[in-house]
Amino acid sequence: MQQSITPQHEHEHHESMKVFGFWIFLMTDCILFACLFATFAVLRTHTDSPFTGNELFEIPGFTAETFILLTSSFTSGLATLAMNKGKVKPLIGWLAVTVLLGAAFIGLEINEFMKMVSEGATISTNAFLSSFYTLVSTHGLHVSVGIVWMIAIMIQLKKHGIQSVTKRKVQVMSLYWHFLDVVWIFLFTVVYLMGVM
Amino acid sequence: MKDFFVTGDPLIYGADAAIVVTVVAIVFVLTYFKKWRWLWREWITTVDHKKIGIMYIICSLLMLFRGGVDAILMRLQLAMPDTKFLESQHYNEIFTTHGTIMILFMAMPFMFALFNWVIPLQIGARDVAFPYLNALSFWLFFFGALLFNISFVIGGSPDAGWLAYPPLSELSHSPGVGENFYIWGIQISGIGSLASGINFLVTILKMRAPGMKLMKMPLFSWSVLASCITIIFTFPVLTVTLALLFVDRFFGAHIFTMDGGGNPMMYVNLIWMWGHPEVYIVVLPAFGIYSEVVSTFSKKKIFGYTSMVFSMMIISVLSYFTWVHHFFTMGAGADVNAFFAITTMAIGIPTGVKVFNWLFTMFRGRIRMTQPMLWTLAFVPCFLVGGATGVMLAVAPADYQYHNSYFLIAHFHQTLIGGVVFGYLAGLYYWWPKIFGFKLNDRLGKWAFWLWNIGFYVCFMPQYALGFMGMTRRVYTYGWDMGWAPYNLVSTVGAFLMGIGFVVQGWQIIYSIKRGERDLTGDPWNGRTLEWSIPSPPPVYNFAKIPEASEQDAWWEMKKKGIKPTATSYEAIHMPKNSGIPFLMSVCWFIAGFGLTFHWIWIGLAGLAGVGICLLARSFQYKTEYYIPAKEVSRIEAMYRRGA
Amino acid sequence: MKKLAMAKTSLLLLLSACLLAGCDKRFILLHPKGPVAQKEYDLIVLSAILCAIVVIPVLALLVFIVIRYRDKPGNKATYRPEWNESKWLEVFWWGIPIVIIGVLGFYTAKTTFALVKPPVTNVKPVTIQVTSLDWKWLFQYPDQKIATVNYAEIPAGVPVQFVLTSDAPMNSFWVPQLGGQEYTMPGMAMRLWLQADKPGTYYGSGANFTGKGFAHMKFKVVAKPQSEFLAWTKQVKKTAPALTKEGYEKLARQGLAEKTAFSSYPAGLFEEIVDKNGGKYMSHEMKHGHGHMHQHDEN
Amino acid sequence: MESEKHHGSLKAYVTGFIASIVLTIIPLLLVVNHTFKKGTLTVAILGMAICQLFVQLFFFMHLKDEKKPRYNAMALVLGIIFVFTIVAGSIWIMSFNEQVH
Ligand code: HEA
Ligand code: HEA
Ligand code: CUA
Ligand SMILES: [Cu+2]
Repeated sequence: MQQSITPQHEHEHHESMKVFGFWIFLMTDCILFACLFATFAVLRTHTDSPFTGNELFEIPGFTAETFILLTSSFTSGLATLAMNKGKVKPLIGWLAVTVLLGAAFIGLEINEFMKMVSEGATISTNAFLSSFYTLVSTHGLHVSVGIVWMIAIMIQLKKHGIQSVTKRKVQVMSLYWHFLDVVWIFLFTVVYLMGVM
Repeated sequence: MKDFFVTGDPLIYGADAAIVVTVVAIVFVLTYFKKWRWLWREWITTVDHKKIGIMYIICSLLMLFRGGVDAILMRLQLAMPDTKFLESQHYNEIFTTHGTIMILFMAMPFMFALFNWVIPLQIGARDVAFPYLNALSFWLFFFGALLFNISFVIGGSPDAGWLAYPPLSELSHSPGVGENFYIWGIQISGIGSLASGINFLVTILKMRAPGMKLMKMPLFSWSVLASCITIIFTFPVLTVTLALLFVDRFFGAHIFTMDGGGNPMMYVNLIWMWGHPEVYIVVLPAFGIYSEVVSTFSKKKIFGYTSMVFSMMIISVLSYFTWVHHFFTMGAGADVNAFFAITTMAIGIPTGVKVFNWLFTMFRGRIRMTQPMLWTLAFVPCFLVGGATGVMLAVAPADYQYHNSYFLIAHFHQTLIGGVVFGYLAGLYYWWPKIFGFKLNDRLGKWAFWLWNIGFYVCFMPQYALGFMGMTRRVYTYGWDMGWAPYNLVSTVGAFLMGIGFVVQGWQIIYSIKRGERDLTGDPWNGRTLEWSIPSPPPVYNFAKIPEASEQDAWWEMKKKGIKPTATSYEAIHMPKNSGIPFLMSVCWFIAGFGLTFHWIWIGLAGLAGVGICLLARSFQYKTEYYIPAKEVSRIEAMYRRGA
Repeated sequence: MKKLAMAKTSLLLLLSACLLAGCDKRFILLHPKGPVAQKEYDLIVLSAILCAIVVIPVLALLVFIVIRYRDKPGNKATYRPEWNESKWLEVFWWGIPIVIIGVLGFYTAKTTFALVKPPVTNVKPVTIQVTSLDWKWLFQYPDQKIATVNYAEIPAGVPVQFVLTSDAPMNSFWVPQLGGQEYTMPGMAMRLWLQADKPGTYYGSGANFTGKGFAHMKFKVVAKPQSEFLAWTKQVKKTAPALTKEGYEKLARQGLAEKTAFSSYPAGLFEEIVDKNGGKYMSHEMKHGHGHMHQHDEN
Repeated sequence: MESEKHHGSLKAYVTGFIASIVLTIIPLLLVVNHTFKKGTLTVAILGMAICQLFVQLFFFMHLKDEKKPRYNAMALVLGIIFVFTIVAGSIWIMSFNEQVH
């Protein structure tokens, strides 16, 4: 880790340091979600019919969300592969696919929320729903931020091509995206599957 | 308007007037001396860790003053319980702001100031890993603190205790904006603290001078590493806890409310998952400072280096497993209480090891009674007793008797003042000459030292007694029949002594700026670590040439071997450019926080949009660095050498 | 030298505080008046002694070292700047705290589990349901069906099971001479065992901050011989007014209250309070309204 | 993290993707068909989620390609310990709520 300090080395050292810093940030995000999960776990029984997970969650809906997000994780991986081969066009292309899948996911989620609200299940109905909405929408917010960020990176790739800075940005971005996928898997399991069990 | 400005209390009108006068004076001075540009270019946009450190120190000392005035007001009321010097409401606001400010806006920035001053210099680096992020951290802290502090004159201060337990802090019982200020003030500065934690962790792990293995690293750097690890894994908990409280208050959710199935105890559980480690976050760097100071002023290598490192890492990780000791009396179960009682006591073991190692560093050394050393020596007995009463509190069944009594208040002031404040002051006196190039006056320093110390015991020893007499915390008045009054009176006298000590310190700084002993060597204490190998104050780039540091106490070894840090030829140096975005982004956060506090949704959203724009703007910046040419470096170096 | 003086003063202060504490009756924590408080007191003493065993020698050592190794001309004490490790010394001071914490931890765990049970088992306990309100205390006697505000009477020598809840922010129910406190939490019904050995009047207070009127949430616990206690309940039954539903609602509103007694209260009031503040989400059975509550077995 | 060849191959990504799809479908089917009793089922689907976590970590996030010293892995291990502490600890401490009745 103690690189000798020549300028070009220094530059790469800097970029790799940023990736490491981002990894640490992801750890803090893990803790953040852990707290939300803990809160949800404590409050998930604090509800009455008809506002139980069993009655509210729709299996086709959340299954579709899951597969979309899984696929987008895969396509963001393909984007990195393209980048490592030095191909800008496919890189941007795969990122675009990822963005679209992310947007579809968000669309479905908003749709799900609107349906639930129309059935009277709002964030202020009871503790179970409060913790449900905070947990799920925190994840959704992360995905939305990711979408905006990814678009920004696509523009930068157009402008600057693949170089050490843009490369690092794509790397960091795809870590983030995989991470959100992992979080969703636990949401899928703990919130939805265990909710309809 | 009547709801907006706090009205009806002469103390507050006084404060209003003081604030207006100060602001006008500052604006006038800046304009008169044409300093606005200078302020913007040299300070507001700076990414230099040394300057950021100075700004942290200034804010932190101001906050120590504010928190101290709060303390003095509380003590005055408690000395005369029959008078209505402070009404219940006012008293409640004051202890809430006192606790919050002292821990989050005094101790934390003081700590970050020392991180900034010392870490890059001590590990032989030119700056921190992410200088831009570092500036952002500072400004987030600054505007978070500002938001919290204006609640005092606008809207009303929070009054539900420094940890704001619901349902007391929920809309149902605190309908005002005070708790919103609390949430956003801490939230905004908390994001900054988290970023600093990541920043310094990466700095220490990735930016050490060549040859500096982790197990050769100075102990202060180790302590910062331990503290950062704790920050990284606990501050997100604070973020979530406050966010959930906000969701309750803003969206009418039922997470911690009494109705709708909310569970207020979950808040207590979550906030202490952060709150307990937080006290170790602030005390670990103090431990690091003591290690440096003891070794330097005993002219001896630190004793048991490996044990010191391990004990800090153990404390850092173990601190995550003890949080329930703050609510044993919730009665979560005998198994839960027994488990957490034992993990809590266990922290005494590594801490004890550190105490012994400090003692044996002095043993067979040569002790110089300088100001940093005085504070260090005063720390040992104070923290020993405070730690011991901590262990007594950890005895769960006994805690059923101490909980929320003045016994607890005495315990934590002993650890917070005796451990943290004394430590940071030792660090301040120790590194001051490095940053400013002159020492702080000795005679005034000794006065301040004795006032603080005597004041401390006079103030807090009687509080143990009050605890045994059954006096609970957070009461603004009490009857005469319990016999509490004399002890409270003595305690108040002690608080004033500490206050005078602080005033003397203020004078000491002003006096020393004019007449302090200049330091031209860069190494006024005969130091042992790399920061003493460069001139004081250090040039922007710190090290003209990155040193080799293959030994523990690298600079000491170099001096022994007669190696000079100067070089004959220099290379161009790569530096980060200044940026105004951190400041602007923090202003946007401030606007967002302010808007959401008052439920002015559009202002809140506008602020958040501003934050987003700043983030994007930064993302599109590619030329964020510049070179200092080799010629310039050698010019600066020559200038320093001439000065020396 | 100054250092020495300081350490001496602080020690002296501590010692005198302890000594004072020993003889002065105002130090109510140190004069337990019941078996629970006694057990806790014993632990306080034990932990203080165990801590003192380390703290006092370490303080003495500090004073010795600082005097002996000061950097002054002509100091003949050994100076060994490179001497920085010693296996044995380190083992020694990792070991000492471990042993002490081991001992203390053992007794802590033991007492923690012991205090879950009633202090004596051969006497039929009395149950009192405690509700903390803004800013007063309501005591209900489910066996006698009477209620009081801001004072409670109990029979001496009989274990009392306080069942604690809150219809306001979380408070803490504390009668130091009889034993430690426990939180009163909305939606929960916690059990705290206390017992007074002798008749007397004991100081009680709320210990967890609840806002403006918190400082005034003091109450008295009066312990009386069994017969007098029974007489008192009869007296209340006969002479005091009844607590009605509306009466309770008025009582629960924010504000202070005087000491009062009630000859009766609406049936199921306590359970209703627990239920409406979240209790109903915490247990299925209560929802079905059995009325009884088995609280959990914590001290 | 830094050098090219570490960044996985198409094969790794495809394997990872298929594995994650399978690990999603199985728990879904288990739940829909009420295959086990509630306790067993919970353990089974949580187990599957944890497997999926490792799939993502190794196939997508290239955790094991890190050079020494493996700070990323250390941070992750510590993170997982704390995540577990937060969730399990909270449930343990708060479960007294269930005993209140
Ligand atoms: C690092 C943290 C820190 C520090 C340094 C301090 C410092 C002090 N604290 Fe604080 N304290 C807390 C953290 C801290 N405290 C916390 C967390 C709480 C709990 C809050 C809660 O319950 O929510 C608390 C609560 C607390 C209480 C209990 C209040 C209650 O429960 O009712 C008391 C009472 O004596 C007290 C006293 C003091 C005193 C006398 C000092 C002294 O050291 C202060 C010294 C004084 C100065 C440095 C100021 C100098 C200024 C002047 C001389 C100007 C004089 C001006 C005028 C008189 C107008 N503190
Ligand atoms: C920097 C701050 C700091 C530090 C370092 C500590 C250190 C410790 N604290 Fe303290 N604590 C606080 C700040 C701090 N605390 C605050 C702010 C609160 C209250 C917050 C609030 O409610 O508002 C609090 C509250 C608090 C409680 C809750 C009490 C209650 O609410 O009822 C407990 C209970 O266990 C506790 C225990 C301990 C222990 C065991 C240590 C240990 O780490 C101490 C270890 C040190 C030693 C033991 C001394 C040296 C050791 C030796 C010489 C070895 C041999 C010694 C023995 C074997 C005894 N603390
Ligand atoms: Cu409630 Cu049985
Ligand atoms: Cu603690």
